[in-house]
Amino acid sequence: MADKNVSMREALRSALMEEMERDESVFVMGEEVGAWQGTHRITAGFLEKFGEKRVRDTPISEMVIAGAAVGAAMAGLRPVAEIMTINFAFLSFDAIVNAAAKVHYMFNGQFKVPLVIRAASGWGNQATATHSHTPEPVFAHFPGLYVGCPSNAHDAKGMLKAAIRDDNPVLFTESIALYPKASPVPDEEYLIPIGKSDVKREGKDVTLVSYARGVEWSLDAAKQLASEGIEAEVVDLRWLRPLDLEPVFESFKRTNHCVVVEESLPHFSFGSEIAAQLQEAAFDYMDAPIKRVSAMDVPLPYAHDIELMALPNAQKVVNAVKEVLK
Amino acid sequence: MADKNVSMREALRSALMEEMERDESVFVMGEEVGAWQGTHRITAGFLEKFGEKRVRDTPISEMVIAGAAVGAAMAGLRPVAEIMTINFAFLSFDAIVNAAAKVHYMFNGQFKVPLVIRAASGWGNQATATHSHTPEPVFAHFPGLYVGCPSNAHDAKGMLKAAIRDDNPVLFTESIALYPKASPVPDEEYLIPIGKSDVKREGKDVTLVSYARGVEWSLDAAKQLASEGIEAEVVDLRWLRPLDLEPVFESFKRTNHCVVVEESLPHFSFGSEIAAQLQEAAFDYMDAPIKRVSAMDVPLPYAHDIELMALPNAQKVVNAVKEVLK
Amino acid sequence: MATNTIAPDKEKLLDWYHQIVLIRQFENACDDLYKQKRITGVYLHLYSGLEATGVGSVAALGKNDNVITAYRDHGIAIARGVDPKLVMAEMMGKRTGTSGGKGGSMHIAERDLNFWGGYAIVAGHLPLAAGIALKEKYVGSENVVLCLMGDGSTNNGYFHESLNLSAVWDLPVVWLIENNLVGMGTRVETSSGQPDLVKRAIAYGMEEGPRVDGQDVIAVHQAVSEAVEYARKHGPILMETLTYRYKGHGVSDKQYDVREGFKEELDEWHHKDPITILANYLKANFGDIQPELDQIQQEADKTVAEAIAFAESSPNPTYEDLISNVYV
Amino acid sequence: MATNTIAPDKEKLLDWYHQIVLIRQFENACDDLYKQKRITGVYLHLYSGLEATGVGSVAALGKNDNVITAYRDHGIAIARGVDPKLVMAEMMGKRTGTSGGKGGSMHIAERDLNFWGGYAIVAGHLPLAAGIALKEKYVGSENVVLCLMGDGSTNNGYFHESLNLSAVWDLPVVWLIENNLVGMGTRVETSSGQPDLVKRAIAYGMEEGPRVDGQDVIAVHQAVSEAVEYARKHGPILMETLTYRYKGHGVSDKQYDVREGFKEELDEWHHKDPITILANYLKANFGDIQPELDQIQQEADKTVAEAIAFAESSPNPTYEDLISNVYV
Ligand SMILES: Cc1ncc(C[n+]2csc(CCOP(=O)(O)OP(=O)(O)O)c2C)c(N)n1
Ligand SMILES: Cc1ncc(C[n+]2csc(CCOP(=O)(O)OP(=O)(O)O)c2C)c(N)n1
Ligand SMILES: [Mg+2]
Ligand SMILES: [Mg+2]
Repeated sequence: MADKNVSMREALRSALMEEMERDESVFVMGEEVGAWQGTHRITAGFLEKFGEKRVRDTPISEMVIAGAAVGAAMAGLRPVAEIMTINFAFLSFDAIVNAAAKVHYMFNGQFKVPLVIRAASGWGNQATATHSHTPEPVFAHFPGLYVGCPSNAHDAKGMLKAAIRDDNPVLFTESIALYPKASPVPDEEYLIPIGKSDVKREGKDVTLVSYARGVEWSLDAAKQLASEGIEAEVVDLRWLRPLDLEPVFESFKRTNHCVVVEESLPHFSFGSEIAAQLQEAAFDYMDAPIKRVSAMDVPLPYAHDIELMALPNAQKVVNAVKEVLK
Repeated sequence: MADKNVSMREALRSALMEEMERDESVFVMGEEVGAWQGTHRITAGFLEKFGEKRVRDTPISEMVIAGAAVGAAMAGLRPVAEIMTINFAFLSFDAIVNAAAKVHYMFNGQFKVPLVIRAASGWGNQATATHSHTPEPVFAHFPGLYVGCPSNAHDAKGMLKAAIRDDNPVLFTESIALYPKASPVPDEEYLIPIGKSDVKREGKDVTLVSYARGVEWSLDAAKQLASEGIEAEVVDLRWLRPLDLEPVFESFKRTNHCVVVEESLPHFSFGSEIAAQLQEAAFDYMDAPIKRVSAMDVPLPYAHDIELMALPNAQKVVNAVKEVLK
Repeated sequence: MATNTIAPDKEKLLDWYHQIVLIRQFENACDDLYKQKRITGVYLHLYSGLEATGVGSVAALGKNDNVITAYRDHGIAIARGVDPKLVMAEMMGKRTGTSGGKGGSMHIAERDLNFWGGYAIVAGHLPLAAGIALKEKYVGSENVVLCLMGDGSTNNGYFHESLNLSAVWDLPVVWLIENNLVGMGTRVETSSGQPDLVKRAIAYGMEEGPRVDGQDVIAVHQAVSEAVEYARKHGPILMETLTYRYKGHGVSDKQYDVREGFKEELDEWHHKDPITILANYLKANFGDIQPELDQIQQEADKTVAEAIAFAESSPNPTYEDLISNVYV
Repeated sequence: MATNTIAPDKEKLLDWYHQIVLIRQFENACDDLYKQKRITGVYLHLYSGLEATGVGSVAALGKNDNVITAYRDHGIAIARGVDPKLVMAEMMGKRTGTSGGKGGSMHIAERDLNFWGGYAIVAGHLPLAAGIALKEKYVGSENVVLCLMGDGSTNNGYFHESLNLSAVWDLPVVWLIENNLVGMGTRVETSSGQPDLVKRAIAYGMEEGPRVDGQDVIAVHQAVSEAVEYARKHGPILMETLTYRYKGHGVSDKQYDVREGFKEELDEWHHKDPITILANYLKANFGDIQPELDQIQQEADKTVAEAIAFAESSPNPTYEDLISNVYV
């Protein structure tokens, strides 16, 4: 069958719907997922199709949304809990990093936590300081948790399905900016294994390492660079936990130059980890320091033009590439 | 006057007491800080000396301990809020990173947040997975917040006093393992400025970068290395925000070798950031990749001997140094 | 300072009428401006329909008292006396805005008026309110804190911890629930095991205040004035106003303009419109007052028009603004 | 399955007596072993004094029902039927322990007995209890969840959100507060605006259960049995037992052994010791039963001695254990 062009929103919606059709124990819970049809419409039509038992509206109670999902998962259900936006997961922080990520280990494997916590992530739409986070690296700091961050519709569908079928807790974040973006998605079922990164573009001159929305900036930058004769390879890590860096090392050993691209804040972050591992794994192949393109290190403002100054973009990636190549 | 040898516990206690004597607007609040004399006895005798108004026992309510402290600080008081151990700050996560760290910026400077949140940190005493965190790098990810982590009694006193007098929110963590450790502390008053790192030992062969308890491991390792003819320089960053890396760069440009030592988990962490900045700032001076000695990437277990396998120590630092030097 | 709780005189009533009309007019303007993309972003939560609660409650405060609220904050700012020019400038993200354009619609504040701002983390401002009240108690002032919150925020952990702390510490806070029956789409009965929200005071041994008609500014003012007096003397009190929002939750609401299935409820509440109720009261008690009301309407229109002009002619923030105020 | 709520027979009473004595003996042994450094670490919270609450409440459950608690969990584990050998091995961090030595004193669990474990984040296990109850409801079982918690945990955001969710979703949970009057050092009156903790049920429109004498295992069993039946049929219920801990909060408590200023309170509660109360009841109702009680005591001593021997002769976890079970 021919692939259809669908938005990441639609791909996520169908992934979730297919998994709920496939497995009775999969259900969704969260704020406004039911009657309201989902804040980002990922669960649009779900209440009507699956009913109140499996599509559960919650109060504005992020601690128990995450915590009750952990308990339900330990007991054998497969909850897909929606935290409306990742910003509110700061209220679920203990439940996610100290409960979900710990019970399997702490009780020596007696309990499994087949849980997915979905959250919309990202900024650049004037949501302002408290609502403008992409803190995936902060969550990925903690062992016991998986963290998935798709960069397009195709990956989103296969990754979410894999996350739902996995027996470990997965934090799954979805870039708000990517929801409407369409890409070809096969009709037949497919899974994208947890912890498998993907080379989105091949190139010999420089390695761009990113995930989620950063991949889009990287690919746009690669196009622009190509027009200037610079061939960038773009590696989409897809998952921050587990980190699949082999393709990055392999690529870097050919290109000898690397720029890491992230929507997140710069310090103690994604780019830090990639640069640290790369210089250790491929020291002899470094022709230049590894550069990072990240958000500016400020709380994010409301006014749109200064907000955009703080946000990474393709041009900033291009400039960084030229720096490392000079 | 001659310096006295005092424990870090006693140094912190006197710092807090002197600041409360100096400034009526400084007060402490938290679980068991009063009648119980403080879980770690930093506030022992405070209730008797300052009374209930300024020594405030709270319920087990970490969200409001941090959040009410933010409000009181905005209104002009100088709260020193105690979160009994940093593990429970995960329940204050939103209040710390999304309120304390944001209000000054979000309202364009209309409000100041002269707040210190103190918390005991660290592990290695069989506290088990949920109670064995050193997540300072996770908090330091967020601009708007300062993060201080002293490595000895002398620094602890000067740093805490500076934190209390500063008009910005400071997360101040105290290594449980260091509380009983004594070092010389001057009688006369002194402050250690926020964001000032310190070279704890000079050496020409390798640069050890650390903070808090990691400094102790680094100094022990340096001793052992010296006996084998290797001179290690030890830089204590003291503050994870703001990061004062100049002395690290300067040292590295002489030693050309570096090992980062941290009690925290390895990924998206302290060592990642230091390695990333160092390879960028001093690329031409790198004779070997920068190595990291961190906690093992697992939730921490109860049984003591396997817990100790997961904990960094001087020997692991020595081994890492020999690797980078070979 | 004491707060006046005697029946409000004509002057005061006309002042409230002016505030309510001004807020309504301001919100209508925001609505238009957003559709014209002259106000941008994803968050814009209008106060239309709730004006009597904001105006009546804030009017019960003295100038040294404090007020804090959630993101639905334009009306509270205006009721507290923030210049609509500066509010509109903030809506447009201009340098002249209350927060220099860095806060936006959800984060209006005016320190000089003890308006501690609007906050976007649901219930996240409740602990701040407790802390501000602690400061008042600490320094021995008589000032109170009015903390407005939505019905949906009462199911959050912040609500529990903040109200309990205010009770054990006897903090002077009036916890005022603006119960507009719904969160974003979730109704109170669906989200709260105890839909009679004021009853939650019992869980903290706190004074259980009244549940008042949130459309009647006089009733709100009376009830909040009593609550404020109680808080000054005795400590925290929880109260509730029953009110309604005419628009959807915010501009991102699919039913922002057309609220399918709510037509009857909307009609019912439009009949209880704060402007109508107050206008009728004024007519019944002060004879032919229509000319004055018309004039107030014109003034309000003028004020909003000037606010828009001011905002649009104001400069945008600069890179300097972007990087300033991260730290003191 | 239905739970028996008729007056307990001799056999059952002697079984409870055995459990209480066994727990007391087990905790005394832990106390000694810790002082001898044969149990190590910073956290060890004894259940001595609270046995009647644990034994009476767990006895009200059917084998398919669920139980979960906080870190003060040894007694609950033993009452639920976990082999003391495995509990003691966990205390000593041995490979043979319930959690393979990776959980320790605060994290005993036995999946096969639907004992979901002890948790160390105060109130952090409440949402888990709600989730386990959701599963029971989801699959249409009749099983309930007994969630024990300390008085101090009722002031935490997790308490509010978990109880409210259980109310709006009608989850079959018996929320049981083990009110031993104090957190670590903070008394209920100091930490809770509403010291009559069961009244907090009102905030969730939840059934307000009884506040029972936690020292009388028969009273606890009766009350919890009724609560369990209620939860099976109707949904959540909040109840409370009044009890007391003889030791300090935990071994890190400066007043772990000698609790200055509490001598009178201690004496008073020792007079209400669960063992004495039950022994007296047995003597009053079943004649000369002392020989049987003595024999039970001996059995308990023997069981604990065997548990210690088993634990001490068990192997430590290995590096393999350290790195296993991070992920499935
Ligand atoms: C902690 C948190 N969770 C979720 C949201 C998303 N959200 C914004 S407003 C809102 C509804 C709030 O309803 P209510 O408290 O009744 O206030 P109203 O909008 O009716 O004035 C939600 C769920 C948020 N901002 N913060
Ligand atoms: C969230 C959190 N805050 C603080 C602590 C430290 N702490 C451990 S037990 C305890 C007291 C709990 O008292 P209570 O709930 O009454 O239980 P009890 O010990 O009396 O059985 C505290 C404050 C913790 N473990 N978790
Ligand atoms: Mg509402
Ligand atoms: Mg207690």
